[in-house]
Amino acid sequence: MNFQTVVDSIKVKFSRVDVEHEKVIVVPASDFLPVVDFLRSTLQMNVLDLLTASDHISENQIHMMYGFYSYANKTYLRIKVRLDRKDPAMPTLTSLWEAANWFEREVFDLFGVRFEGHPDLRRILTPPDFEGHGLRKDYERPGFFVKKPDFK
Amino acid sequence: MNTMLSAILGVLILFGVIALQGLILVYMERKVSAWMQSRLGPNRVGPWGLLQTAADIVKLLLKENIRNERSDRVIFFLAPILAFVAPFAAFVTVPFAATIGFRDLDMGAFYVFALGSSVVFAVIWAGYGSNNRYALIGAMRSAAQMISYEVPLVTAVLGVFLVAGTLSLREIVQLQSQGLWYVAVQPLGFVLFLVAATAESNRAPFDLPEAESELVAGFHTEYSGMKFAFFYLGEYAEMLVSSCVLVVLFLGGWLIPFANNANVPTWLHLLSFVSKVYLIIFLMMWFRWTFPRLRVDHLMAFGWKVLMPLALVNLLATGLIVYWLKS
Amino acid sequence: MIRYIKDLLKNSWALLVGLAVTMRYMFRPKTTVQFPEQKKELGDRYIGYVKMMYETEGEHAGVTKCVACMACVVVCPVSCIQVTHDKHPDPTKKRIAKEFILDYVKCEFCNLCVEACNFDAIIMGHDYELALYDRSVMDMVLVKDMKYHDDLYDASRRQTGSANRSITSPREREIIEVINKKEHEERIKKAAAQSENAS
Amino acid sequence: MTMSKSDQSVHKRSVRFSPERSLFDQLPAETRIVSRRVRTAELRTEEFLLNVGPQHPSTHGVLRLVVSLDGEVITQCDPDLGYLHRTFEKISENRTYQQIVPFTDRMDYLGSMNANWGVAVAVEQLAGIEVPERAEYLRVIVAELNRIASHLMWMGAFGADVGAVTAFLFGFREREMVLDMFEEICGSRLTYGYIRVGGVAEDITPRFVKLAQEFLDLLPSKLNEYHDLLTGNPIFKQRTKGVGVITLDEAIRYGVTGPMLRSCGFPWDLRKDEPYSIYERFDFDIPVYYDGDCFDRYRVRMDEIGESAKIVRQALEGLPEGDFKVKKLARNIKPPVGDVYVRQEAPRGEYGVYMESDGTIKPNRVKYRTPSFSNLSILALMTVGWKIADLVAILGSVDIVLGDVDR
Repeated sequence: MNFQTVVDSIKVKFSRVDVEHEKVIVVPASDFLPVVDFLRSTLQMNVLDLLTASDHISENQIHMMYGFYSYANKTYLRIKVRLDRKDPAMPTLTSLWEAANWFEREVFDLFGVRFEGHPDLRRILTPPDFEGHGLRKDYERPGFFVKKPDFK
Repeated sequence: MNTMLSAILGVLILFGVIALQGLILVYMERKVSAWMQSRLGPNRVGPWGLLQTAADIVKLLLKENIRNERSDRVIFFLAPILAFVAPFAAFVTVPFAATIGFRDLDMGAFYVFALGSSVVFAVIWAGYGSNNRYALIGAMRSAAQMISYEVPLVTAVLGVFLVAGTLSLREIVQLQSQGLWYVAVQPLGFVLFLVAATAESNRAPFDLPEAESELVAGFHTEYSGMKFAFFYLGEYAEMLVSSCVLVVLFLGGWLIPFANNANVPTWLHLLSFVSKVYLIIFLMMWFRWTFPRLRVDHLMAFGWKVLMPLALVNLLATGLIVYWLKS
Repeated sequence: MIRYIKDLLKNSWALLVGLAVTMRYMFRPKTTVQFPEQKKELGDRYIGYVKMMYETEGEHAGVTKCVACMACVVVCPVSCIQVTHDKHPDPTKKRIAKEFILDYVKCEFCNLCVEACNFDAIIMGHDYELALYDRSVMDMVLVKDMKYHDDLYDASRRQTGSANRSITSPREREIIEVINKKEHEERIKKAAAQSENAS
Repeated sequence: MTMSKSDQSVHKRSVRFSPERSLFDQLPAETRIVSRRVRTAELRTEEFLLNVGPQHPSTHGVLRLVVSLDGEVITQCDPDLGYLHRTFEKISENRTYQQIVPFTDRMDYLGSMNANWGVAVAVEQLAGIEVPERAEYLRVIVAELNRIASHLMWMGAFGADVGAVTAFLFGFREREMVLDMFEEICGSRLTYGYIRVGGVAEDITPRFVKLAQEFLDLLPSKLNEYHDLLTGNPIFKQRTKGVGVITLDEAIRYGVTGPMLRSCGFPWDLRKDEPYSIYERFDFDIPVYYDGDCFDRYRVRMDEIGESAKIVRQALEGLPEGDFKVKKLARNIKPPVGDVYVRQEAPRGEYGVYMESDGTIKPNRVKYRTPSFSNLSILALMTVGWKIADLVAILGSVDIVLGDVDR
């Protein structure tokens, strides 16, 4: 099963899905859960391999990037979801894959994307009292390293 | 008055000897472990690194004594003392040579085992008193371990007592000079005793109360300075006691193999005894640097399902044979 | 019952096999290298301190090879190199490094600067004892102000150059300037005095 | 610190996540037999919280585990990460494509070669750079040697975790030989930065080939020694067999990859199943075991050492002449706008680099999908019901590198 057949079978069911370039399809946020469910149940994409985001400040968007893989068919499919930069939110995938738990916590931590229905949405890499979301482009780091410690 | 003075002198001599043995054993442990791991071991302080342990002791003496604020002051203080005193006191009845030894008790063996098992109090006090969770887990493990290994330990040596017909350590050695050593008579008992004694003195692979990869340092996590040194010394003293008892019970004590022991100078007897003890201690070190650590429930299972039945079989067989020989 | 005894014997044998391994190693030659006395042979490509190269022959012998082309500064992933330039004494060449400062607090020994250098001015030295007592002396001055020392790469004469530590954001620069101005001046004075004493 | 609210109770989990059976029909039957064995103490006591780490001898770095204990039995385990979070993803956004490579060394510092390789391949795919054949061979050689070094070091550390300290030293001793080789070719012993965009940093030397051959000749006898010392040891077997079992569907749901997945009976290896670089030219096997416990993870890794040695031998024999890197590579690569995701089989599992280019000299976003992060997420599930001593063994068997987890 190659990429084209996967895309074709998705497109039959979901008309609003676009192909961005090879291996990436763009799915609107409202269609995301049904598409994932379809992938999982029909196309045997049973591995959540990648879950990350990227900040596109010029388009005022945050792009969620999901990577799904099928051990049975050896097909890799990446799904891109465009979110608004202001208060981005996604449905959680933790009910389908436990792997999503930590990945989503990481994206929440570093991008501030809320995952609705996540059982345990805490910061994971930065300390609990950390302010801001580190991987956003407009994140300004506070001026620590003011002074080099004097070890004399 | 005279007896009082001689007693104090004896205690001082014993303390000096054991402290020196402790130094030597720490050095030996380091060298043996290093050689087994294809390293060199300490070789910087003094010739061949001989003064390394002395330097460590000095460091420990000079170290600040830190006590956890919420620890139990009295118990925290008493635990290292007991940990050293109990095995130390057990030396009273050990016959080092035909004429060297402090006091020969009728119940010598019993006395040694009783003191050996009282070390568990020190460990539990240390674990409870230092108000540290790792220490507490170490103490709990220690309690369970000591109790389950006390039984096969004693059961294993009962065979020897059956054969010898006495509990006095000196008499047991003298009996061995007339015939075979009891290691030949009781080979299974010897192995069982060796294993159980290793467990009894908290040595790897049975070092669960300390278990440095799991419990940081187990029951003595919170100890530092001289108190820590006392635990350390206590461990080696207990190893010494166990080995001494093992040598006395099974390896003929001070006797020299294949020689007429009647007209041999005392210092040779002493040398023979010490070298046997060190051989056993080397065995224990060899175990420690080869085997992984047991888990606590496997330890229990090993104690009750392997050592205990074997010890009972040994006891039964010995009893039957002794009965058959006598009748 | 038979299985119990069989297991017991089998396991005891396995334990003995393990004991044999450690016993064998007791008597084998040891692998330890006694560090300060014995040293391992380093490969030609070993990465230690960055070393500055100097002209060895010709009119300008003893002058640094660095022409302040900034290739290393640009390529450095952690921006730990600071180079200022001056007019080269040789009229055929344009520039020469006035100061070449490498901050070893930041340096990650990736070798990219050496590969970027088109003039073979810097190489990776073989010194690997990098521990120091003071972080401020880890900004090492490889070339110092117009003197074109050929002996500046000398562990005993490491100079401080903290006045030129690289600062990334303007905000930090402000803060540092306010707080550390005095300290910096002192250090610069000290460094100058040291270099005077030495020369 | 509040404990995780996610369902730690195993019974609830099996209701919520229905396992997929379709895939498993293709797999050997043994995989399905292993079911989760949850053991609880017969005597319920008051639970207490034990804080393992961040400073603890066997957390392999700065990891903190908040463990609730019932006696010695673990009822809940909550890993707390981030003590080694050095923001490499953010740093990578502010560096040119070539400058990223030295930072990746610091992520998985025991498998640096693979960490470099993933980034290099990602940039090459983005910018359309063709790598010479010799460079590919050299990359395979160093990556496989690095895998051997990593597994040897892991073997030692795992031995130390279960209490066999001598194995620790033995593992380090043989790893040292590999480090000597790496020092010969790239000058560093830990953070190599050897695999660069467009090839490798420098060509190998005759001394490297000699050292490699000596090492490969010596390795089998040393492996036998490890087997004598650890594998056959009944105490070691007792400590690891049946401990920390995960089933295949659990492993897949948690995104577990690498030796941990292969120990669950699934012979999945990217080198074999989706051969990247030139791996399809080599003859090697994928070790697979079926129990998914600590002992099988150990055996998979020990067998992989031998298989990697095979690859290195073949690659050294078949090493072609030619360039070791692309000549005339632009100083600042400007790939076209686009994104790429590269997956590779690192010593710890699947290592992925997601890279987004916006047409400038710096990437817009770099994401490192590191194997340790995913593999560690299953720790909470694996340790529940086991003893505190098993926690150490299980954590050791995951083979985490905290630099890799926190990045």
